[in-house]
Amino acid sequence: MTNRNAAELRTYLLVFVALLALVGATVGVALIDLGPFGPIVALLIAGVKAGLIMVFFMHIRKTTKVAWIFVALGLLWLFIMLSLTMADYLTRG
Amino acid sequence: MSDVSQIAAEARPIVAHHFDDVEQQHEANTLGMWVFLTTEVLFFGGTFLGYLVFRSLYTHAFAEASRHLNVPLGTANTALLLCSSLAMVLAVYFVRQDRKRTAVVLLLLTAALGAAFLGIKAVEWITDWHEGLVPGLNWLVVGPNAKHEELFFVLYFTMTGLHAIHMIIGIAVVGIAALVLARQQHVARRFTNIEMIGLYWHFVDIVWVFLFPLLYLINLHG
Amino acid sequence: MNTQWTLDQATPHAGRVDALFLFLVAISVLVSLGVVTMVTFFILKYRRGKEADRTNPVDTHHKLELTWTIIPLIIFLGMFVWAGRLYFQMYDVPADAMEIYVLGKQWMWKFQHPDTGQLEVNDLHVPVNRPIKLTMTSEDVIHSLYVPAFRIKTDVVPGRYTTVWFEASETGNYHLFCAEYCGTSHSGMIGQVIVMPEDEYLAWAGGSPTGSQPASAAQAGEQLFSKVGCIACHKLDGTPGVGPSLAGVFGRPVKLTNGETVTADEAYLRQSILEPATQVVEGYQPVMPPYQGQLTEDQVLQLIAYIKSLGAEQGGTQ
Amino acid sequence: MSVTTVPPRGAVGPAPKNYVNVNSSIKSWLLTTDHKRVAILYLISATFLFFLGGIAAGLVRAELVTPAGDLVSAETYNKLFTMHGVLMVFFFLIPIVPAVLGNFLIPLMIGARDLAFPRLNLASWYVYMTGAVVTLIAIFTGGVDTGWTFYTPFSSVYSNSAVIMTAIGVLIVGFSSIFTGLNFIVTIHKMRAPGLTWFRLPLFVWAMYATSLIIILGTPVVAITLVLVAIERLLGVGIFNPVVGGDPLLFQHLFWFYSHPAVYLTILPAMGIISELVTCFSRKRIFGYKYIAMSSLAIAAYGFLVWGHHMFVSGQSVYASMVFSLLSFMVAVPSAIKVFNWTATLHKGSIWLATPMLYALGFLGLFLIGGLTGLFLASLAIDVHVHDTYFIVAHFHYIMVGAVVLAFLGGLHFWWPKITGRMYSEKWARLSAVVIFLGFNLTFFPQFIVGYLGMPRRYHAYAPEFQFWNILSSLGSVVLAVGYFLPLIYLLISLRTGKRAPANPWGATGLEWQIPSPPPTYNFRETPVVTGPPYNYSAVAAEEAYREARKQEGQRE
Repeated sequence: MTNRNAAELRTYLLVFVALLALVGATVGVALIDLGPFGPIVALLIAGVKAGLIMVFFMHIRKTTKVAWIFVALGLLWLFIMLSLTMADYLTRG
Repeated sequence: MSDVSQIAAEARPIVAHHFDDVEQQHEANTLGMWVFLTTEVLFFGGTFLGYLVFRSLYTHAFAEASRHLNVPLGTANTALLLCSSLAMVLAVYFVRQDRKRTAVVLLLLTAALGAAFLGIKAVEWITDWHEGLVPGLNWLVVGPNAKHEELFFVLYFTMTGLHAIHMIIGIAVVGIAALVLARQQHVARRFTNIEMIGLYWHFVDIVWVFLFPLLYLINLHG
Repeated sequence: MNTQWTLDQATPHAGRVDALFLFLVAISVLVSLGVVTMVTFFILKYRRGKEADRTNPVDTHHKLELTWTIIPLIIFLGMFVWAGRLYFQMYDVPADAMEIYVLGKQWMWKFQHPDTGQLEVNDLHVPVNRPIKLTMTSEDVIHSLYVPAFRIKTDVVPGRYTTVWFEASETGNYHLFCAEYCGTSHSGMIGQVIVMPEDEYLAWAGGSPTGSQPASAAQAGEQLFSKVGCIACHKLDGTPGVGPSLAGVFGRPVKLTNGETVTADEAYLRQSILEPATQVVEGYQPVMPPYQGQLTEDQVLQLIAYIKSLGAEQGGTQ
Repeated sequence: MSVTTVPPRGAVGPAPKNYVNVNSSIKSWLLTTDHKRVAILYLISATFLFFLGGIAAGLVRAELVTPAGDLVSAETYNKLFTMHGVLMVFFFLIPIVPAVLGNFLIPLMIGARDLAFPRLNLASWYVYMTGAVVTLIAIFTGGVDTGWTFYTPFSSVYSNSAVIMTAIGVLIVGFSSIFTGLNFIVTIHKMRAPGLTWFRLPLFVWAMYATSLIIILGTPVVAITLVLVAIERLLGVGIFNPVVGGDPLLFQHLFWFYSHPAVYLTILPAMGIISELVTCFSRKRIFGYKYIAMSSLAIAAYGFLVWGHHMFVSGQSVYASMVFSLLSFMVAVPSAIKVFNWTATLHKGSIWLATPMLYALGFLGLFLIGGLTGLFLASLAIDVHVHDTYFIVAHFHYIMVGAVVLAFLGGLHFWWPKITGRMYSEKWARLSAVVIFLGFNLTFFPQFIVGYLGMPRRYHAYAPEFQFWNILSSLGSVVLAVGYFLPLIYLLISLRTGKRAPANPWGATGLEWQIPSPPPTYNFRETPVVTGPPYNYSAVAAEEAYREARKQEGQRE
């Protein structure tokens, strides 16, 4: 068990604890009435959790740069679909 | 230098005829998996678009409908999935270390935690059925917003159903992987395949990470 | 009627659309001729076996690439603005337009003239040189009201109103088609728009064959208003009851419980009748039962016609 | 592309057998993981489904000869045009160039032994066949009458035809498209030969890469849309159903988010083929290589921003329509750049009008008309008049049949010697190219006219004044049908009686022309090293070679 392996195991456990804490946080935040900011904060916390999983559990930093491009493309295209469709709904009045 | 080249030579994965070396093969498989996950992002994206449109149109009805959901069970499920993600990443780690027993145990633990998640999901759905919350088939909700609450539950069952299907596939694949590894002399030889299964599993976990607040936590402060 | 070679221009809008169309045809012919002649010239000049100077060919020329990117872009922007302006005119309805309710149903068109109470199927009689506003909805699938001679087309979507307006400048009979595929006899869901001089239209509208003046939509709406029980909560004399008073509400801004302020147009009234809980007026409880499924689209239109007529008589003492 | 060979890296056997005759058992074909064999499997199945869809089109055209709906009942007519739409779009146009020419050529063009995931490649063919079988069962056990667009609430509530079955069939074939796209992306990124940088790639590979991007980013959305329609049909309630507060326009947004990029999915590979043909048959480097490569990517990216132009009259908000109209005009610019660049490539070339070049020139003309009429549809005021009329039918047939099928036929003839090791009969090929070009224009140009005159689309019976143009169009469709049968015949005949093809019959410069025709299973004995940009032609040298060949012919007579 070289210290490099031990460090790797420790980071996994640390990230796991952070994720559990964030689950608690997201439920806690939902208890407070934040008005229109409620969903935004919820999504932010979920985004942080997703980021943690991708960086530490899915080792995205160690994979080829090309994989990063496709993660970005997927999110960007999702954003295109959501924003242009909402442009129709919000201006339909 | 990705992890695959650190594996001892005799346990390293076999190189297919059309690849030059194990490094290229591992990178190709990883890229292939990430591209597949991009398609999954857009596959679930369609339902998220439906959610976004109808939550903005019928905000009040969505808040009302979300009150029928069981938040403690949802929270437990989220925690369960995170545990299974930890078990999965540890399994991948031990496969790379060529430690067969630990890897197989962790894979079975991952599958078990996934099954527990589905168990809780089944409990939630059955109670939803008894409370008459299943749109179209058994919808007993009355009141001014009944129609739009039904829309919320169409989205709820579609999104969680789609996620459950992905969970079932994941559990089956992880189970089979555990059996294959059990009969393998050097588990590290299967490192690339196990890491791909890990990527898929973590992705399904990330989908739930977004589903949980959007479906369950709309209206706790109501 | 249009012939095999021509399509009537029965509205000023039609003329403007045709002008834009001819401009685009001209540009297309120009570009096509340009490219085709260039290609033919190159083939004739540089055909294999023909003597020609083929030394030091060029394979990149940034300035040329830039020109044939910028020039099309500028032409396209011109086309966009011209077409966009025409499109806007189609949806910006003049205030004095005569209102006609259109109901699309699997494989027929129903037209309701609110003020004269005339009900027509598949054929629509309209006066010439008057702006006509069509407020349309469907009782089942998506249809699309298309009058080629007027160059107008708008989908008729179930669950909401869509509007379009035209002002016919030529009398005559013009085709009316359903343009959105709607099932078995989609091709049978056709009719005619009969544009008549003003006096002929009034004669047609006034004296129906049985001589009795058909109940106007507003009158039919009034009977419905009490029969269906709206009168119980909505007073007519302007004083608020269980529900807000409807006298003079049409066209008036209304503040909702969620803080938004919306203008009470047809769509708002329809939504409030069918799904009241989604738009509760400030200061009132969401107790009104939804009428979705109990009232047909015709009845909703009659109620709206009646509510609109309230505004005119009561002088709006909100 | 001057090529030097690296010292061999594996055993060098005796004169290699080629991928066709190495093992002729049916099992070896059905369980093959050789990208070349999977391409052949796709070619056979997609061609069969093309002719099936063509028969449906023939019946539709026969019905439309007379204004009254007197050949078939309205119900059958609706099922026929739906069958034509579904089979052609999902089972022929989208897979044909990527799955046949792409599968066969990408490894050869980039110097690889196979695609990144050979087993996934075979799986994509089986998924394609499963989707085809499910869809054909749906079509022949009752048919589906929703049009290939499946608009709700008709498809989800009111239609009583096999909508769910067809939706599942199309969903399945969508996955075969995703598998192919994924395979191409990874192969092009990870398995290029040494020295083959991105800007030395043949433009066909660039086009395939852009196409794969669209497949990856678009197909999943139509998959979820079809699942939602199926759920809505089963539960009787869903997000597109207005009775429950759902919105039919949301279906159109989700559907067209994929289906407009899907039309770029078909034209981009065709453009890739044209870049190869124009350079080879004018013996010249491509004009503006980087501009063409980048406009492929621009079309792939931009194609996702314009879907709203299908909904100008659908009740979409006026402002959103303005935004989509502006973006739709922008997407026309990369296509214009390509056409101008191909034309400029002919300058100072040594132009050889062989059949593939005839198809390429036909493509240029018809894509020009198809593209320019697209501008009519992007202009809001005109689209309001011509939406859902035969003007639209003519526009997309000029692109789909005029441009894509002509380019595919051009590519098929160009690489036929490489794929089959046989030369086709040049005389018959040129004749059929001309017949197809004439038949096509006679079929679809009248539709522009009758469309602007106001004839709606998908009409079983129509107003009598439109009959003249419909007769012309139906006449044209007969000529076009004959035109399509000719290549089927003489290409099949060439398999037995065609002259043996040399490794490089056209003197082309791609890596695929450096290996024997048909190529051995493992493609390259040694991985080639690429040292220069593609299309290393010289018109001057070509002229001298041609004159030399003519002089020898003169002496031999």
